[in-house]
Amino acid sequence: MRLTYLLLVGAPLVAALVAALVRPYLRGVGVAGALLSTLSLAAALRLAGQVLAGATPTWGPSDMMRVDALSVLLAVCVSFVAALAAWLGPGLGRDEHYTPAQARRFRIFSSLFAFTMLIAVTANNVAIMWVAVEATTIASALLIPLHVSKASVEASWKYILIGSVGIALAFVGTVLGYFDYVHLAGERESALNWTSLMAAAPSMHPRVMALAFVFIVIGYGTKAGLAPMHTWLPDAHAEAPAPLSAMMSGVLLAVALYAIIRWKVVVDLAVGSALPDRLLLVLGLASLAVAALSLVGQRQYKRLLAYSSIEHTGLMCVGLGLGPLGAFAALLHLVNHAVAKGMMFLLSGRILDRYHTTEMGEVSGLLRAMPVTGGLFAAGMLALAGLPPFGIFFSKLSLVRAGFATGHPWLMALVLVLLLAAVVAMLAQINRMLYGAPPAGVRVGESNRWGLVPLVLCAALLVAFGLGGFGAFQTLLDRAVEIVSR
Amino acid sequence: MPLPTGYTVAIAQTALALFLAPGLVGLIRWLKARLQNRRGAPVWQPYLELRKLFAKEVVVSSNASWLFRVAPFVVFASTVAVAFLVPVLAVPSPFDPVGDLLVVVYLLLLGTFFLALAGLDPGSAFGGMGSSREMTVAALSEPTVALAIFALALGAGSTNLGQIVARTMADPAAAVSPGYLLAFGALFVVTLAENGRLPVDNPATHLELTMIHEAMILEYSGRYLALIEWAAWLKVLLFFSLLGNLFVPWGVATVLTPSALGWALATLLAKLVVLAVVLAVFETRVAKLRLFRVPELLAVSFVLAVLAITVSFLVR
Amino acid sequence: MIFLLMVAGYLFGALAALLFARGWVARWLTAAGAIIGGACAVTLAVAEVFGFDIGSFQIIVVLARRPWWLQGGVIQDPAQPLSAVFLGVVGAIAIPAALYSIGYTRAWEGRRSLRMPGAMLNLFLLSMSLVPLAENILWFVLFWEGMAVTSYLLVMTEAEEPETVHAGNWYLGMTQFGLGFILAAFFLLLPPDGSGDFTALAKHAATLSPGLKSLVFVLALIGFGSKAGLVPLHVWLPSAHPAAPSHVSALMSGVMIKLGVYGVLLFGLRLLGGGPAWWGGLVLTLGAVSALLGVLYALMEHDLKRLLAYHSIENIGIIFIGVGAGMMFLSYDLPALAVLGFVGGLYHTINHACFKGLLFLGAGSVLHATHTRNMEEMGGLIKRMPRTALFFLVGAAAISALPPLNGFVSEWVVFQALLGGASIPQREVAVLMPIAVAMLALASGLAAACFVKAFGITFLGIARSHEAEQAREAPVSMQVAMAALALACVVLGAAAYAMVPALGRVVAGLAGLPPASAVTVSWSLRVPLSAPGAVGQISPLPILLGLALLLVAIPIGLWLSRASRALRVSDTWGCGRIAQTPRMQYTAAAFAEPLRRIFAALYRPTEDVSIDFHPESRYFVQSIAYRAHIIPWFERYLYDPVIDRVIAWAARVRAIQSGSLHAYLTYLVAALVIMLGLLMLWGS
Amino acid sequence: MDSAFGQLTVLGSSLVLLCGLTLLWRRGSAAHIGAFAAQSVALAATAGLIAVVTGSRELWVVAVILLGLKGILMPILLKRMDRRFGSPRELEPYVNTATSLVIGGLLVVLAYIVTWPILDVSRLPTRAGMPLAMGLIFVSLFVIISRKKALTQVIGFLALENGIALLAMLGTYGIPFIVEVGVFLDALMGFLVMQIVIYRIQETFESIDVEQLNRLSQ
Repeated sequence: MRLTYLLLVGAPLVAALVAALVRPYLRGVGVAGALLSTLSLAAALRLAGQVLAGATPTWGPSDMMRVDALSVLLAVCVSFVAALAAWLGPGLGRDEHYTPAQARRFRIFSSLFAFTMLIAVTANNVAIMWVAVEATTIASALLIPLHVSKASVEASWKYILIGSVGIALAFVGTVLGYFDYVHLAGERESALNWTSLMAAAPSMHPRVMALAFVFIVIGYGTKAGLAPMHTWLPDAHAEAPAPLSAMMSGVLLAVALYAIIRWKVVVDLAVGSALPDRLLLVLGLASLAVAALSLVGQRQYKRLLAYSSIEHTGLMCVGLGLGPLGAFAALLHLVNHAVAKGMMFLLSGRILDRYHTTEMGEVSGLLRAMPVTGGLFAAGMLALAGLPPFGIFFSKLSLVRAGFATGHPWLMALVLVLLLAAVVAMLAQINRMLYGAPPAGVRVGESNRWGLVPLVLCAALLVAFGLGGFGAFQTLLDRAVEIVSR
Repeated sequence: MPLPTGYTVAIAQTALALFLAPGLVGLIRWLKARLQNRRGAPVWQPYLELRKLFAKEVVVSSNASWLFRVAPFVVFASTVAVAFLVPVLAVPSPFDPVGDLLVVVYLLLLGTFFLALAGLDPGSAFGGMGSSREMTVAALSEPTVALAIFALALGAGSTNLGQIVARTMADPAAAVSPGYLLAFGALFVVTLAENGRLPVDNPATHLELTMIHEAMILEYSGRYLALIEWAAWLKVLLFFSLLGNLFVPWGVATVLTPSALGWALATLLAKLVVLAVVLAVFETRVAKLRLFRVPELLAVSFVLAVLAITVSFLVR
Repeated sequence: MIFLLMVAGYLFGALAALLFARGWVARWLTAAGAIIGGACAVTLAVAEVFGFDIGSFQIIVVLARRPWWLQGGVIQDPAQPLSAVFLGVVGAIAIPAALYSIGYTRAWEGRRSLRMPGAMLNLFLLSMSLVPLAENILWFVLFWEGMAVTSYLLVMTEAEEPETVHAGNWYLGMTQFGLGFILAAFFLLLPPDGSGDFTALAKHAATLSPGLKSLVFVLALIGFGSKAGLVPLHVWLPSAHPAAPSHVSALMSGVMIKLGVYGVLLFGLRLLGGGPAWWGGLVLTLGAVSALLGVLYALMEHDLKRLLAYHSIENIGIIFIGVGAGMMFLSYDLPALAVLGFVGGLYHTINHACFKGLLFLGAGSVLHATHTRNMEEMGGLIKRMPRTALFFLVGAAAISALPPLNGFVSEWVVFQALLGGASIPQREVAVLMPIAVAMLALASGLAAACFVKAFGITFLGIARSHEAEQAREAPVSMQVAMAALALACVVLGAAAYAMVPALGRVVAGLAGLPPASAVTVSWSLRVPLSAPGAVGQISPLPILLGLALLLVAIPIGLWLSRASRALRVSDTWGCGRIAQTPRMQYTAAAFAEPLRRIFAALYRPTEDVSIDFHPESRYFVQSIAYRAHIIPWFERYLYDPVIDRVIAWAARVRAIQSGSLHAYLTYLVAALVIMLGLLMLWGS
Repeated sequence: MDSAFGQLTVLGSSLVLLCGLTLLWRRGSAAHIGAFAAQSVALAATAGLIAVVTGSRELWVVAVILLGLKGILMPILLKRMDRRFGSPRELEPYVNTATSLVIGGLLVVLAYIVTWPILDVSRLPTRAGMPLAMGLIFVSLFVIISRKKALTQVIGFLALENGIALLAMLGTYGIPFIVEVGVFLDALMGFLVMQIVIYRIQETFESIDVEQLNRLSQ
């Protein structure tokens, strides 16, 4: 089991080291990295199996690493999207516009990025978790200007500054929590462990924990892209190379949300769930509103996708504020969104390669120019709109249901209205890209067909979630829900 | 009492209606001529017209399709079918359960529908104009008819003609109830509209700007025209006997004895003559309305019908 | 068993389309799957409604328990009568539509693959068949949305035209709009134990306060009304239905919107178990308004398929008149009349499915032959496509409520129900009924006028365009499909004796309605009326036979009589014109002109005529261009303002992303400070 | 003893806070860098003091690292950056100095309001300084908001980190060592990355005026 875990987090690290050591860049490095990322995915799945078997393994000095259903759920998502990015990222294909140097940089930092995220979701020690989340910023910030341009540099600066400040605030929260704990149970190496916090939570000081939670929510919320701290997100997602956008939008936000969830459980026990729930509902609704309205009249498709990420994170946030059923919806939504957004951003990369523009107005006839890509893009759109047979339909439905069941009809009415606006906006925008005739000078016909295989897999996965047969996945979700809402 | 005699009588009265129809129209024409100080054609002129038309050859437009040739038969058939349902002499006719007032109205609409199509078939501007106007008038007179039916049904508790007549005869007070009178007025206006009489349409003109019915059937000739004309005349008679027998049911035979039937025939003829005089006088007095004033007339009749309803609600 | 066969059939059809994608194999297999499914659906429905025993379908319930948090029933087992009716409607139209598609999609060969349309057609049919069978919120919504997304993709089949995309956006948008209300309605009924089972919902609903019940009903009415196309939620319908391939239009107009009716009945009768009179009054009013406005806008249409789409709004209105009347009678405890109203609504639902399906298929054949939907470019088609013309004529007569066809019979039942309204104790309410009667009568009269125009301008007269001259009769498969529906229009009219009591049994038991004692059936149809003991009665079959007899007898009589048999073919008489050209015919616009003037208050027509005269003399006109517009009230005064408002807000919100890093950081800190402040307040 | 110790720590932390306020008061990168260096030294000193009293070896190490990293290394790097970019004077800030100082004061008050209620949780003599640490956090946030030059913002961020470190020290005598190491690592890495990006900004925009970074909007 320890070996599995080492594989999970070690493989990306090794990949990063290999890429860093081998210079100049060789394509073999990229292939090795992709294989390693797949290995880590396999490890994640194996770990999931073991967790399902009832194990919650812990490692490291004073058990600072721990894997339970929730973390393994996230780990699977992270390693999946990471593998996706690794297989479709620069440095593998023959015909591509990345220099070896860029490919090398991508390989190093994307692997590190994956590594940090995996650490974050498997850390038992909340401070380690914080360190890892902060490290994600560092690892990803340098990848945004992979093609150096004024826009990309600007985006990365905004990302790193806002992100660091936010994360620093999260650390304030962490310190406050520790502060409270220490005076309850004295100093210990294991003091910052989530497990020990949970143990002590009921007798913790509500004022302190509430204060801590505010800092935590604002801090990690910044990384999760919750309004009004979301401002870095559209820029970063839009300017980053597609595989990185996929990782950031697909799982980085989820990891940040995961951190919030971990703390929320503790705070619920210490303060009672009324305050945390309300905080999350407010932030979630704000994000939903900002995102939905920003989608209307959006001009660039990558920004469109970025805002839709904010929208969906907001939805998850609302779900987390709505008790067990809401938590279930949120986690289900998290998984589906990871797959869907990963797919969409990678598709947007293909579109960019073909049309050489991010302006939606200049993209047309996608279905004719690239039938499969266009079809998948349409499917992803419908999935994000929450239509069957895609999984988000169920998560959306259970979210609304949770809202009504917990007695927030008006909140749900608002949510539904905002969702309507978002859906219509995305539909109108993306349809303009899909149909019509491709502009002159755009080559017709798919290129790099093998690159489509993983994306088709994603679509299939989304449908599978929608038809919802997975007993194992189901139980994993239920376990995770138990952790979130105890 | 669906006795075999019942059927014979029913069929007989239909035949009678068919036979009387031209005469009635001839009478109206003659009366109008008299009122306008003309000598006028003899009352039996329409019979002669029919004979002439049946004897003549048919000229069909080269553009016309099979529908053009079917339409006259549909029109005639639907009108005759109505004749089976309308109480001319005796009630209850064994055909009474077959159709009620609504069936009567929509059967007549069926005829109009096909006639309008036939008007469009040869592709002449007149036909189109006629159909367009005819359908407009027909559509606009529907609600009035429906409400008149509603008013009657309120009183009689049924939309079946036999029932209505029987009920009215049962309590004569109903006949003079304001609801009935208003409904009568409404239905009278509808009669004018549906049969293309003045002031809605001028049956005697062939000036294209004023034509409605005549424009629609402009392309017809020979036996086809005969069928259409005969159906139109029959329609007039049927409306008259509706007005006469629904609102003033006395004289209608309820038992099928020769004496009763004879009496019924006498009263029927009397009612027809009276109504013919009324119509003739009316048509002589009024001038034809502009097409776009017709809706106002129909609106008047609609208001009458609404009043009829409300009144009958109040007195209920 | 049959149920499984139905599902299998549809899935098989979908699979076939996906596998083969083109060629006659794909076309036939796709259609075959749909036909099998449809046949099974009809069998199930007939068995249920007319009460044969064909065994229930336990198996699927076991299969279907897989998805998440499903408590209680999943699929009705066996189908409830009410659901069975709608299931039957789906199947009954699925068969001809599928048959039709064989010929219709041949034109796509080479241009467009059958993969998407074929698969979606079958999945569309499948989800439509499952919607009425769903017995649980999740399943209902799942199938409902499945129906929406598949039909959306079908509408987008011919997305080359920009207006198709526009229609698709509107369509999916309105679908999601409606879904919101439906979800709210459902979840407000959610019992504490969270079971989404309909029986559980009904049980819980009984305990709710009247106010909440009314709220739920209104929400449901809005949600399902937007699918049914009730005014003012109809805006998507006239653009979406025509955009789809014709056999899909037939399904959408004939079947899909009916499921909106099912939804209203589901809530009004089954879940909420009836309610105050004003529910019925609201439904009745909306129905009447929809009926009238639908036909009035149809009159102004010269696009054949749009015209038909507007008539769907009209007929949905008629159906809702019946349903609304039924609900009112229910609340006044007049069960016999209530049954009559519901029966009228359901009967018209079935009939409209038939003739609207027929008409759309006919319009499809015309489109297939002339490649245009604009009536002004048609004419004279009756000579080139006689059979299509005949079938279309039957449909036109049926939708114009001309006896003895089915349209008349069901409208007659609705009429009778309204006439019975006189016996509502509250006079001020009772007065509503005659008004509805008048509107219904006007609507049907205008419908007749409209279809004289539709048929006359399209099929009669002289061809107005080259395409119309070159038109060819539709392929056999399409003809057979239309023939079947035409026959159905006749039979359903004559078979009223069988239909009406069966439908009476269907509604029996819902919301405490008695078994259909209301409608007694002998060789004639007897329905109760206001005065006790009095009845209104008609006998569709004798009417049919009588007319047929007369139509045979009269020509024979003429033949036997001494009447002349000579017939000469000559030119149309034209006041001495030399030659007659198509331009001299009445146009659709001209035909509708009188009504356009009469209802000017509604249309607010604006016309621009541009004449350019002959250089020599103003008495000679070289050309006249005439263009007329009418105000689309709802788009302009209801939807556009909302959309504009949202866009304005959006612009304001997008300003948040100003680009200034300092602003961003300020938001962050501001959020922190505000939260801390709130925390302080919360603490003290 | 305890009280004296408490007084001293409070003194140290107020020094740290003062250095923070200096960032608002003084203009010009050099002054800012100086202030930051001083702040870090004061922080290290406080850490050392606590280490003396509590005799915790780990805190000693922390203090040394603080001194080396933030007191010496980072200021040097910052100076080099500054020289590289020239433009000695700070651009006109959004909020003029006087107002900034007033706001700074208010922020400290806010920090008191926020932190005071939670002090009774702790029994440590050092806890009295925590509001000051919180104040420094707020003040440095304000610096980051209100100053235009990327360099100044970096300094503000570093000051923020100092504030957090101070908070941890006063509240809990520092967090577990292993975490502390991770935090330092992050701090260093973050700083380096920021430096890289700033160089990028310099070479793409020919300036490090953050106000020019407004291409991306909506």
